[in-house]
Amino acid sequence: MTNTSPKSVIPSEPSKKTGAKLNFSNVPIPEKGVLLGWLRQMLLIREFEVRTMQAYQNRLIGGFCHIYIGQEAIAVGSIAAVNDDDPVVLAYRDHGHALARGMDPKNCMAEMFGRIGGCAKGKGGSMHMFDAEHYLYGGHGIVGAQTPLGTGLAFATKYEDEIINGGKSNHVTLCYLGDGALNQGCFYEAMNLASLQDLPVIFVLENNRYSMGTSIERGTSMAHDLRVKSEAHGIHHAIVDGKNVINLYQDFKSIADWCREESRPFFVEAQTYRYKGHSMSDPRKYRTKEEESNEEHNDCIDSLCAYLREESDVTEDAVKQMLRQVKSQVKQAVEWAKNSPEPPIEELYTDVYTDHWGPYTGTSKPEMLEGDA
Amino acid sequence: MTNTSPKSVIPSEPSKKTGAKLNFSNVPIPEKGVLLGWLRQMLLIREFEVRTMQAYQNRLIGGFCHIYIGQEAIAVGSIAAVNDDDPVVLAYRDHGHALARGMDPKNCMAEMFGRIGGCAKGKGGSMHMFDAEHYLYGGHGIVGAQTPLGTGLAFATKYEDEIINGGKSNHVTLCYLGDGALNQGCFYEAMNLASLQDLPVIFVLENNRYSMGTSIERGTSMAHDLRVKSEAHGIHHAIVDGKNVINLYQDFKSIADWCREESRPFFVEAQTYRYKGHSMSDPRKYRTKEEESNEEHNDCIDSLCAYLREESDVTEDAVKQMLRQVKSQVKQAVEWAKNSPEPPIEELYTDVYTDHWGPYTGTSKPEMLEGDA
Amino acid sequence: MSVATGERVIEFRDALREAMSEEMRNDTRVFLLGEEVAQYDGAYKVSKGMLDEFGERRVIDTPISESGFSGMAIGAAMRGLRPIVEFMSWSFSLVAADPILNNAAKMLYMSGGQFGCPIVFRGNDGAGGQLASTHSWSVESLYANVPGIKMAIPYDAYDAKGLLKTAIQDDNPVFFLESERLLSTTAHVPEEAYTIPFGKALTRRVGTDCTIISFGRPLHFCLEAAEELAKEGIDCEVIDGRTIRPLDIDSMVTSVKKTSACVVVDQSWSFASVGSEIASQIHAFCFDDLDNHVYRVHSDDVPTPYAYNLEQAYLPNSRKICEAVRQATYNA
Amino acid sequence: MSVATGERVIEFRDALREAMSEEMRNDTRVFLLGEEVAQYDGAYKVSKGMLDEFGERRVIDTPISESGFSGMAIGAAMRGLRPIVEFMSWSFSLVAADPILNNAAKMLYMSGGQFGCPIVFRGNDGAGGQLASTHSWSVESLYANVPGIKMAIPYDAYDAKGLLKTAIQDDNPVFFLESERLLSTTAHVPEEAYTIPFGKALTRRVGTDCTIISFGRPLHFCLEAAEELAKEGIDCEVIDGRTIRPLDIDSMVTSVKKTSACVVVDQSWSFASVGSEIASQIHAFCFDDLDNHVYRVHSDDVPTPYAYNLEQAYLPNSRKICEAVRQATYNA
Ligand SMILES: Cc1ncc(C[n+]2csc(CCOP(=O)(O)OP(=O)(O)O)c2C)c(N)n1
Ligand SMILES: Cc1ncc(C[n+]2csc(CCOP(=O)(O)OP(=O)(O)O)c2C)c(N)n1
Ligand SMILES: [Mg+2]
Ligand SMILES: [Mg+2]
Repeated sequence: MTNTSPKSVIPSEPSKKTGAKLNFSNVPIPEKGVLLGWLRQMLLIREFEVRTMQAYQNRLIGGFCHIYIGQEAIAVGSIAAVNDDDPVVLAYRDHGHALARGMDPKNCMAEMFGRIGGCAKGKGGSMHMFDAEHYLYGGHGIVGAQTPLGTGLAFATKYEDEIINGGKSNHVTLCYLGDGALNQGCFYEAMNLASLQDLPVIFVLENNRYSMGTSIERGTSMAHDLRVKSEAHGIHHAIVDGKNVINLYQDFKSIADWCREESRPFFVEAQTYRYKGHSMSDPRKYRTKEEESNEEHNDCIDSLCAYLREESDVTEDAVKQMLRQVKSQVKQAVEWAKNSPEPPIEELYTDVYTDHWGPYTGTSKPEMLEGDA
Repeated sequence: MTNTSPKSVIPSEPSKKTGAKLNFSNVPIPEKGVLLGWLRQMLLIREFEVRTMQAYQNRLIGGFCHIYIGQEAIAVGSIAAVNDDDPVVLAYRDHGHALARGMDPKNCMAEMFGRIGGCAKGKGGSMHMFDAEHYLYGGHGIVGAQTPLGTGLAFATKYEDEIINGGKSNHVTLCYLGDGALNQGCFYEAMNLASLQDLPVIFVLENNRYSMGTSIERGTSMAHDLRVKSEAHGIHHAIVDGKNVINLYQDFKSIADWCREESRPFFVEAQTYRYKGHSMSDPRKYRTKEEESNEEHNDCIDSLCAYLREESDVTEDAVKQMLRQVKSQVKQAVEWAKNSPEPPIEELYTDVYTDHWGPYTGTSKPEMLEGDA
Repeated sequence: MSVATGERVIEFRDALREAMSEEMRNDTRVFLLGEEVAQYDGAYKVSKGMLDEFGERRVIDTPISESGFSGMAIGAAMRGLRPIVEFMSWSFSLVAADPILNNAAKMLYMSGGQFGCPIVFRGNDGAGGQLASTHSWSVESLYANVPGIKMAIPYDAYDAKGLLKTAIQDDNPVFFLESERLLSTTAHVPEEAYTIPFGKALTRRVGTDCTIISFGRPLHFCLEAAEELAKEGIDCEVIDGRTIRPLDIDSMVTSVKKTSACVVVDQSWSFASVGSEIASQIHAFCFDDLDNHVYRVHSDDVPTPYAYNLEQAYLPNSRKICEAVRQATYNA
Repeated sequence: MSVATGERVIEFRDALREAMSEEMRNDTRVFLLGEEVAQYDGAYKVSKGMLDEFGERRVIDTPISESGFSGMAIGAAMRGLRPIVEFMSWSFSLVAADPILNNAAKMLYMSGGQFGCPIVFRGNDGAGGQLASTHSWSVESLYANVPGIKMAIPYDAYDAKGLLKTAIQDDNPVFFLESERLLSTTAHVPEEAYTIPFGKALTRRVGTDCTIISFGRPLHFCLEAAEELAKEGIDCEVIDGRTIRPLDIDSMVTSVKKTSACVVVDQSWSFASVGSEIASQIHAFCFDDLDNHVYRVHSDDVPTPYAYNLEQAYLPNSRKICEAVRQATYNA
């Protein structure tokens, strides 16, 4: 790890459309306390995911469940680089981002347990972490579908800042996607719209090299140089090391500041690896044990720990203690989630419309909307 | 006009995916007889379209109707460069291609008149020119929808040639699209699939600079350099002058031969202009009269005539005579179409399934499929 | 039969524009986007002049990217903006089926009530004149299956304005289905602002012998048919459902209980349609009142043909409605 | 009740694979494509081992591009190839709604009979276990509205094989809807090749008091309910429609004329659904025979919730079916 920045950013030529020059400031490495905060977040996510797998095996969680272990640095480093009220929108591998964004692990776990204490009252489950308080606009299950939403969130902040509030656009949206989403047409439409309208959205590609069992080379043309995907829409790009939380923060800070200032989109490829299977049922036959263990040896948490030991005199014991705290926090979250009641059956009929609705199943008469909407 | 070729091809760097080198042969200019044939085709298309507009105004044609005048060289030059049994698939501005491909103007006109003598028995209309005999797989009305079909046709010829017939892939598919289709996600999916599977399909972008009233700069990012769109998928590209039928032929011949040989896709931007409105109801307020007349002064038919006069001693009179013949041919087509009967009402219920179907409108019992399908 | 009477007569398309413009004046969060809505004044001139009044930040031309711009608008709606998305034709909404049915319709539910989607999708629905198979969709039966959306179909200029204003003010996604064939028709529309509530049907003709239920353009054929049938002594009640979701089945049931006969006219295909839904519900709630089963008139169960004579044969019309009413009442 | 009896018992997923493999052996034009169908053996192992037998040119992994690869397959079908397109889930087919509904369904018609589309789209349909709103579609009611497609829903391994073979041999586009919940269930499947005709319903239980009509997975609940009701002295006839397009309404009508009572069980949403269609038709054709109106059992008219208890409350089940039958027969 080094402290020059933006280390891993490979900026494209200035966009022919905007003529803007990428001129990144040298973002300093934050002080120890902040770094320790990130370490805690990454440990929290990893521990949370371990317990999630356990709970899934114990049938406390149903449906599809996607584990973020290995990719923690991306959520933590990128979200640290934006403001608390900047919108964030996700694909379905979303527990890590939710926690990094500040969601209480209790609500996140309860959501997966299908309990009323969940962030979406148990109606969304693992793939749908929504949290209005933290400007988290959901995990989304349809591959690629969150990318036009991301463009729309950026459209909205700009519209609010400029048209409604009469000021200068001063938000930036983080929109995450997996490498599999590169193959969905709507992503190209989302990029085109963001570019045409100069919208401040960062498309964060978490390239973990597989979409389910398909290695990126098999599913995506030009997999060896994905910058062409955004060049096709005149969007600046960068390739960043997805395992180095400090550099991720620095790079995203530069990029986010640039997007906010210039009101332009950006495409960031964060290179990473998911340690676990695609979802809970994946035997991972499509990759070798060697590849997996190589990747696990270059671990985002280990390397931050090493940095903290070497550069900031953080002791092994301090880290262990932090881990203990985190473990107990997650354990409490699991307990809390277990004790959270199932949603009452009436919840089936709320949130369908903002008005009252149902019950209705066909032959019975539907209760009509109350009022005239 | 010149006889060096590929004059207007601006080849990309060799694709990093295939490593293939573009090495175009020097395609000779065909002999006078062939050029005269192209002239006749272009005159035919233009005259046909003039009569189409007339018939539309006279309410002999209904629905949407899109006129090809100004772009004739593209259909004629590109289709001349492929084999008769190479598949062709189109968007909805499709009369010109149908004629260039060899459809009888009678059937083309009768289709628009909604008569049984139409190429699709009057069921498709202007936007849906289908002709199995000429390997014409339709005009298609949904913008961009024909591009995955084009990929599929190329998939099919390759599969037939190699898997079913055990030989070498030796077809190439021409898939046309307008600049508006560059904004549809499915086109990117179509390119990605063609690239991944090494399919011999040429995506022919007829860039007439407008999609309805939207100039390409307003609807498409990177409009000044569209090559990036195909580079995003590792697909070779070329920009060609869409008004020069000789160069178009030469360039497409080189490209088609290369695609056939290498079994790879290609992206060709043919720069052109539509003289008329988008469809019959368009007042063309979005562009200036100057722009229009400048473009009309650089006309594909005029320049071929000039070339033929200068290089091949074709007289003004010979051209006039040809025009007279063409006019009478189109007039006959209009007459023929007028005399072609309306489809009998039973045709409403044919071609829904290959089996027998209908009539059925709700309360009556549907006639069941005959046999067990 | 239109509702208002008065001096001011305007076209259907003007009524739509007035609804949008008034709401945009009242609420900065409202904006319009779609293909050709700004500089071109709209493919059918519905938004004519709106660019001039509201500027290009609130009247936005989009590329041909229905999936992308629908998704974009939904994202914006999640933050509380109130987009009006114009589909040049609902026929082109199929490429946007995922965002409009998976995101707009379910966002509120999936998020446990945190993020709503106050959005209007509007545009031409139903066959125009010989637009052929892919451009002639009546999407009401395709989309009405999906909970989480509301759906309105205006009958005339008066309803167009009142229902569209309600749609824009609604906090839920509304699918607003206009007929290109009606855009130039005129009706009395008062100067004063008004809205029309969703979920309340309107009796467009009072009668005693048979209830005809329909929405939007085919209602005009129903009223024509009713006049024709009156000459034969069959007195029809014609009900305009106005909104399909919510559906005012109560008013329909009340009418059928009175007339004991019912015909449903739905311009979309018959199978698994709005028409089959209403017929099924009428049968359920009027089982003891009906003299005969409910008859349905739809477009034929085939793709829409281009040829004029075939298209005419394919669509619902007053002749078919008369026949259905005669059958529904034959034993009365 | 399954049809065949015999030695060989295999899983539903194996039956699907046998159908595809047999057809691929018989006809080189048949090939399989979809996400993870080759190297991964299929997300649900339906195509397990097929890559080994047929090679990567005929068992093709596609990127996550449902619109692109559906369109590609349709293009290939226009030339006479016979693709089988696997949707990992029909829930993901919404992004491909345009090619499957505008192109596949209408190609033959638009081209005046010149280019058909012999293609099968298949995959999981209906709620799995807690997959939540976007991943739990029952698309039968959404798509059955569209003419030009056929639609089949297999009940068990025997039907899965026989119906899928018919689908692959059919010259028209077939939407083949499997239930993930049934993939591991087993049934007798003979060694010998067989097909099951489309448009012929099967009576899975003979009874005299009430006809229950359903398709696919909910049929299992219907049969459960019938046993339960038998104890109360209500003897149900359970009819498996097998295909929704074409629909064998004749067999259903014959049964209802006998029992005078009818319940339709359709796992999709109620509004404008297959259930409403069948109810409407039964009412039309059995108007004088029914003792009571047709009752319908559907999933609730809300997006699919994730929470286990809510999802259970949302789905059709034998309790709800029993209740509906009791109501439908209460005055018999
Ligand atoms: C449109 C659509 N098609 C298919 C799926 C099934 N699916 C869910 S995740 C996934 C793989 C996505 O991989 P990637 O985008 O790389 O994200 P990662 O799982 O690596 O985080 C697939 C195919 C889906 N959810 N949506
Ligand atoms: C998906 C879809 N959206 C909108 C339309 C309406 N429409 C028809 S043609 C057209 C413009 C297309 O322009 P372009 O692709 O440049 O082709 P050109 O008309 O110039 O030949 C539009 C918007 C459509 N047919 N399909
Ligand atoms: Mg991935
Ligand atoms: Mg154009």
